Amino acid sequence: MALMNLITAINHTLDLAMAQDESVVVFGEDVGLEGGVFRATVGLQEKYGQQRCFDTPLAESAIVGSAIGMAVNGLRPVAEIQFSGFVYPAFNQIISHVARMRNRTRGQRTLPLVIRMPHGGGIRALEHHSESLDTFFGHIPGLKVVVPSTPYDAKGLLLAAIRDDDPVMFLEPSKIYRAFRQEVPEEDYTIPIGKAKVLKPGTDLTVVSWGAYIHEVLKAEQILQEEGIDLEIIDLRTISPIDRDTIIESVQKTGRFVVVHEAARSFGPGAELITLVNEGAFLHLEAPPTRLAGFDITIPLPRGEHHYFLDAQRIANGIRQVAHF
Amino acid sequence: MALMNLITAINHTLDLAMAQDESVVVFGEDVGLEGGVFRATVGLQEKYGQQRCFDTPLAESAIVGSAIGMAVNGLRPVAEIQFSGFVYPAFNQIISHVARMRNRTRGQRTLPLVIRMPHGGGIRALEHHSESLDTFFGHIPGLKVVVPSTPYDAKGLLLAAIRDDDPVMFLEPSKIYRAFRQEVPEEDYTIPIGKAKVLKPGTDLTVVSWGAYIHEVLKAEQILQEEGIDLEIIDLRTISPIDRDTIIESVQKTGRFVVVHEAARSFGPGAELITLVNEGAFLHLEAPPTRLAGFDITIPLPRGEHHYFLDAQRIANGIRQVAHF
Amino acid sequence: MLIQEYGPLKGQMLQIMDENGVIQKPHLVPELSDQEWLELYKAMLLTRSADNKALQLQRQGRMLTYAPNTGQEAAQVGPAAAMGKQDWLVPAFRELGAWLHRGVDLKTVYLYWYGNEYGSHFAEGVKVLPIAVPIGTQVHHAVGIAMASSIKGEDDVTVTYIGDGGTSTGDFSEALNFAGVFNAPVVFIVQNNQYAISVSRQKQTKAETLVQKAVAAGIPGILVDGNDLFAMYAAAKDAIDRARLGGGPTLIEAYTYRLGAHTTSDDPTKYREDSEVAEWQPKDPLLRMKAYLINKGVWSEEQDAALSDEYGEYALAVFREVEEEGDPQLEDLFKYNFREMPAHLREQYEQYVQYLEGKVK
Amino acid sequence: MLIQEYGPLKGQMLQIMDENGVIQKPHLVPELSDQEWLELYKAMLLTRSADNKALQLQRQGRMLTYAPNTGQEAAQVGPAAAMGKQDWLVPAFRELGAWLHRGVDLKTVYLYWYGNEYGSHFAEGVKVLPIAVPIGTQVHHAVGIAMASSIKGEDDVTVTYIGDGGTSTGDFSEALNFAGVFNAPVVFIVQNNQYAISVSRQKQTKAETLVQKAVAAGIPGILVDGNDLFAMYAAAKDAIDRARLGGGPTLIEAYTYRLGAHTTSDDPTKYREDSEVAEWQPKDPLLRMKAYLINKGVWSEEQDAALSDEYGEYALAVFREVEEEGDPQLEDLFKYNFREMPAHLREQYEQYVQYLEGKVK
Ligand SMILES: Cc1ncc(C[n+]2csc(CCOP(=O)(O)OP(=O)(O)O)c2C)c(N)n1
Ligand SMILES: Cc1ncc(C[n+]2csc(CCOP(=O)(O)OP(=O)(O)O)c2C)c(N)n1
Ligand SMILES: [Mg+2]
Ligand SMILES: [Mg+2]
Repeated sequence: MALMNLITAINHTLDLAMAQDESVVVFGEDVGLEGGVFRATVGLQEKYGQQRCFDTPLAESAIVGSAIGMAVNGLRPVAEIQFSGFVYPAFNQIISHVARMRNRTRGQRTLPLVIRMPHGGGIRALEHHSESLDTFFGHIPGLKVVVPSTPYDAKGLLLAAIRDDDPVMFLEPSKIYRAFRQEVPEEDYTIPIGKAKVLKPGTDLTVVSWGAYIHEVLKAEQILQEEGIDLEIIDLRTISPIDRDTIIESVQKTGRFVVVHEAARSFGPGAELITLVNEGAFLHLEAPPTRLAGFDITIPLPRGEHHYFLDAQRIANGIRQVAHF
Repeated sequence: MALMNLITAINHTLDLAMAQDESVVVFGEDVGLEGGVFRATVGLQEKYGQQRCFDTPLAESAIVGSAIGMAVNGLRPVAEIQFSGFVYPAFNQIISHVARMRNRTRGQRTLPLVIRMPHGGGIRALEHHSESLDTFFGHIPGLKVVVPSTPYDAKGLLLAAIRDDDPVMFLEPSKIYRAFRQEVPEEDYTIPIGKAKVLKPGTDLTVVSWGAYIHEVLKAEQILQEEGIDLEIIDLRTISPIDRDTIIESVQKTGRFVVVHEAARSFGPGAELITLVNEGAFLHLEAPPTRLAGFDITIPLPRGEHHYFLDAQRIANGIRQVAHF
Repeated sequence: MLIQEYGPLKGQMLQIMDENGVIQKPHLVPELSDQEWLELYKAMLLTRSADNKALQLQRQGRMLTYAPNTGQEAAQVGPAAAMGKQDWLVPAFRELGAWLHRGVDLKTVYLYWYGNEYGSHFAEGVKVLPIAVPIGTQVHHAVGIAMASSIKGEDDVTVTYIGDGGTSTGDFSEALNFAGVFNAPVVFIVQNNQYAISVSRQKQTKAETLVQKAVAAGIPGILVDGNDLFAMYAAAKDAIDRARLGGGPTLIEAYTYRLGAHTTSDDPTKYREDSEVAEWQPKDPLLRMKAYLINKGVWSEEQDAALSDEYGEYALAVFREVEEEGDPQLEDLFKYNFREMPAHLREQYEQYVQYLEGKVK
Repeated sequence: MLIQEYGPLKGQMLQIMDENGVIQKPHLVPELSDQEWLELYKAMLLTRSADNKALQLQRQGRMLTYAPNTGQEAAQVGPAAAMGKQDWLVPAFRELGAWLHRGVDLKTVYLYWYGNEYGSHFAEGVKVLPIAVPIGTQVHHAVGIAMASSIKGEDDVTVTYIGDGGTSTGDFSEALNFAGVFNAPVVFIVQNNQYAISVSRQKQTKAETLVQKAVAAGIPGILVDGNDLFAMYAAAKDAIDRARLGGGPTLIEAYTYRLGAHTTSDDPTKYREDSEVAEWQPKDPLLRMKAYLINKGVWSEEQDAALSDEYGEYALAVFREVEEEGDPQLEDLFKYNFREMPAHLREQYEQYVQYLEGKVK
C-alpha cells in the first residue's frame, strides 16, 4: 500500500496497465515528454518508450479518431483530452464512431478504448477549463461514463475501463486531483463499471452525487447529522449506465431523494436520476425528489465561480428543505 | 393565405426575412445553387444574389464559426446544417462561442444568428440522418432551441428566431417537411419563442410533445378519446427555455403527465420535463409522470427504424397505463 | 519514384494510358500480365454492373437510397489491386469497386444500401472498415490503424478514401498532419469527382489542385488521372510500397468524374450542364480499358456484352437473397451497443417485446 | 510584392533588420518616420513592462493564471500598427502587444487575467474580439467578420492570430479554405513561437514551415522574422493593403520564440534546454529595435530605463484599480446569457439571493 492522491493513483494505474499489457498505449497533448499538464502520465514515456506514450499535435478530433483506428487494429488506446472543455472538437468522433462502431458492425468491430479528461471546475482556472459533461456523454447510447471520487476508486475503475472491450469516458474531477491522499494497494484490482457505492447508510433521505461533489456532500452530512437528519449517501461512480437498483432500493427505504451535481441544472444529470426515482419509487416518495445543481449559466471566471459551485452549506440547506418537506 | 407544407413555409419565410432585412444572409452546403437538399432555400440565390445566399465548402465548424463572425459584424446569418447528424463538427463553435459570446463580453457582443437543421428520423434515411438533439442543445446555457410542428408555426417561429438578438437553434422535423399542407398567411407574424401551445384542452392527463411526434400524439388522442380518456395536449414548440408555467398549470389540473419524445430515453428531454413537473406539481400527481421515448440505442437503419419510432398505438398504450394507474 | 515528376506542385497529372486506350508512357506500365489486367478490367465491369443493378432496383422501389459510383471504377479497383493481402481499407462511402476487390461480398454491400446493419459486418478476415457517412471522419481511423501497425512493428499499410468535398473538412487536414508527424504507413486517396452533391470542385477550395493540400502536412502527393487504371495502380503501388518500407504517408488525388447522381435522392441536372457530363463520357475508365484489352487481343465486344449480362444477373440474384433475408431481428437492435446488454436496455427491449406480443394477441 | 520573394515555398524568410539592429534591406523599410518607429518601440516596451508586471503580481499571488508574451512583441505590435483604424482584430490569447495597440485598455486586459468577465468587454468602438481559449476557434470568426465586410461592401480588413500549435487544428485549415473560397479580406498571423505548451514545433507537423499550409487553401503566404518589427510591419501592411483592395486573404508566419513560460502554471525547464532559450535571448525584438533607435540617435539607454520604470509603475497602478474593483456583481453572472433573463434563470438567481441573505442574517 502507498499513499496516493487522485493524480498519482491515475499515474500508477496507467503504469500498471502498460506494464501488464503491451497493447495499452497512452497519448495526447503534452502527455509524452512533459507527462501531462496535470502530470497524470509522468514517467511513462521514459519507461515505455515513445511508441507507447507520446505527444500528439494539437487536434482533439484526430486524437480520438486515431484512437478509434488503433483500437480497431489491436491496441488498447488511452487518450487524454487536456481539459473537458476541449473535447468538443472530438464530439463528432465520439458520437458518430466511438459510441457506434460496435453496433454499426453488429459486434464485429469493438473499440476497447478509454478517453480520459479532467472534469469540472473549482480550480480557479480560465474559461473552458471547468466544464461538466455528464449529460452530454450520458445521453449518447453506446458509451460508458465513469467519474471516480477517490484515489482508490480511480485505480479500480480505470483498470476496469482499460480492460473493458467497450469505450469508456473517464472523467477525472480535477478539483480533487491533489486534494487528499489515500492508501491505494499496489496490486491489481478492478471496480465494476455500472455499480454505485453506498458510502453511508441512512434512513431519512437518499443523496446521490459523484466526483468532487461527493466530498461536499459528506461535509453536509456532518452538519445534518447534528440536526438529527440521517442521510444515505450514494456515490454514483458510473454516470452511464446508471446503477438504478441501488438508488431505487435506497429511495424505497428513505422516501426522500436529493441529487447533487455540478453540471448546469436544465437537462442535467439530476433530471435523469429524478426521473429514474419517479419510475422506480414513486409510491414511496414523501417529498419531491430534488436536484441541487449548477445554475443554467456559463461557468463564471474565477472571481465569480464560488457562486456557481455548491459547498457543504448550500447542500445542507437544500437537503434540509427536502427532509422537512 | 396560401397552402404550404413545412418546407415551403420555411422557404417562404426565409424569402420574407431576406426581403425585409438586408442583413439576413443564408448559407450552407448546397444551399445556394441547388436550393438545399430539402429545397428550403430554393430560389433565394437567384432572387438575392450570391452574396446573400451561397454555398459553402464542406465544413460545419467553419459554417457555424463564420456565422459567428458575420453576426459580430452586423449581419443576421441563417446557417443551414444539412442534417442534424452532421452538426457535431460544429459543437465546439456552438458550445464555446455561439452560446457564450454574449455572456463572455458582458452583453457587448451579441450573436443574432439562426442555425437551422432537419431534425429527427422516420424518413428511411442512411445512418446519421435521423438524430434528435434536443438534450444536447437544451443543456447548453445560452442557447434557445425551437422545434416547430406545423407550417404555420414554422413561419412564426422562424421569423421570431431571425429577429431574435440571441442565437437560436431551429430544428425542423424532416419527417413532416412534406407531410401535410396548411393555410399560411402571406403577411408578417411571429410566434414568441419560449411559449408552449395547448393544442387541446383536457381534464384527465397532460401530454407534452413537439415536432413530428405531436401528430402521432394527436392520433393517439383520438384512440383514447373513444375510451373516455380526455387528454390535454401541449406542443412544447420551444425546447429551451421551457415554458414551465403552461405545463405545470396543466398538470396541477390533470394530475397526470406523459412526455413523448423521439430522442433516446436516458438523459433525454423527457427527464427534464418530468423533473420540472416534480418541482412544480408534485402534490398534484396521481400517477408517476412518465416518458415515452426512444430506446437507448443508435437509431436503426431503415429496415429496423419502425421499431424505434413511436406510433399512435404505442403512444396510446403508454398513456393508457398512466391514465389507469 | 513517380512523386518526383508528379508531386503536388509539379502541375503534372500522371496518365499512362490515354483516353483512347493507348499507352503513352510504356516505361511506367506496372508489371502485370495481360491476363492480370483483364482480371482488373473484369473487376471494374462487375462494379459497373452491380452499380447499374442497384440503380435499377432503386427505381423499382426495392433498394433504398443508393450512391452510384459509375465513372470512378479505376480510382477504386486500381489501388485495391495494388494493396497487399494484409493491408487495410478504410472507405468513405462510394467505393464499391474497392470493397468488392478487397473481399467484401456484394451481398453485404447490398444489405447496406437496403438499410440493414449487417451491411457493415464483413466476412472474417476482411480488413475493411464500414462506410463512414459523416464526411471526413474515416481518415482519422485510417491513420490510427496505420499508427497501430507501426507501433506493433507490423508492415501492414492502410489505404483510405475521401471525396473532393471531404478535403474541406478540418478532419482531413488533421489526419494528413498526424500521418506526417507519426510517419504512418497510410495512403490517402482523394476521389476528386468534381462535385460534393451540387457544390463544384471550384467552389470547394481556391487551391488549384487537391493534391497540393499534402504540402500543408509536409507529406508527398501525386496527381493522377483517376480514370486510368494503369496510372491509379502505379501511383497506389508506389505509395503503398513506400509506406510499407517506412517511407510514411502519401496523398493521391484521383482526378475523375461522377457520371451519375450523387445518390438516388439527387437530381444533378439542377446544378450541372448535360454538356459537361457529355464531355466526360468518353473518358469513362471502362471504355478505355476495354479498348486497350481488345487492341491487345485478349478481349472482345462480344465477351464484354456477355460478361456484363452475367454480372447483371449475378447482382440480381444477390439482391434477391437480400430481399429474402428480410428485416433484422428485433434483438439485434439492442444487442450490439455493448458487449453485455446493460439492465436498462434489456428492460427496454423486454418491455417492447411484451408490447408487441400483447398487440399481436 | 513581398509574396513574390518570400512566398510559402521560397524557402526565404523576410528580414529587414538583422539581429544587431542593422537594416539589411533598406529598400523594404516601410515609410514611417523615425518618430513613428520610436512610438512603435514604445508600444513594445509598454507591452514588455505590462507583461513583467503581470508575472510579478502573479508570483505575489495577486494575479491569477497569466500567459506571458515576452519575445513576441514585434509580431504583435507590427501588424497592429499596420492596420487601419476601421480594421478588426481577432486574437488568440497571447497578443498583449496587439490588444494595447488596437485600443484595448490595459485595465481590461488585467481584469481578464484577474478572472473577471469584464476583461472581455472593451471600450466602445474597439473592434477587437475577446480572447478565444479553445485553440483554433477564433480564426473562423475572423473569416466571418471579413466575409461580412465584403457582403456589406465595406473595406475593413480583419487580422487574426493563432499559434504554431493552433495550425494543427482542423479549424485552422477550414478557415484558410473558407477565406480562399470567399476571397475574404483577412490576414492570418501564425505566431510560431516554437512551442505549444511542451510540444515543440517539430512535433506539431512534418511541414518544414507553417506558412506552407497556405498552399492547401490556394492562398498567398509569407514567412517573416517575427522578431523584426520592420519585417512584421511590412509584411502585414502588404497583406492588409492587398486584402483591402479585394486581393483576398494572406497567411503570415511570424517566426519567433516564447522566451517565458507557456503560462504561469507551466515550467518550461521540463521540456526545453536553457541553452535553447539562451540562443534566442539576443534575438529579442526589443533589444534589436532599441539598438536601431539608439544608433539613429533618437533614443538612449537612459531614456529607455526611465520609460520602462514609468510603464512598470503605470501597470502597477492599473492593476491596483483592478484589485480595488473587487468581484463582479452577482447579478452579472445571470444577466448576460440572453438579452432578457428567462424565467427559470431569474428564479435561480432570486433563490440564490434569498439563500445568501438568509445565510447572512
Ligand atoms: C460532415 C458531413 N456533412 C455533410 C454531409 C452530407 N453529405 C453527404 S455526401 C456530401 C458530399 C460529399 O462530397 P465528396 O466528399 O466530394 O464525396 P462524393 O459524394 O463526391 O463521393 C455531403 C455534403 C455528411 N455526410 N457529412
Ligand atoms: C482545443 C484546445 N485544446 C487544448 C487546449 C489547451 N492548450 C492551451 S494553450 C495550448 C498550446 C497552444 O499552443 P500554440 O497554438 O502554439 O500557442 P502558444 O501557447 O504558443 O501561444 C494548449 C494545448 C486548448 N486551449 N484548446
Ligand atoms: Mg465529390
Ligand atoms: Mg506556440
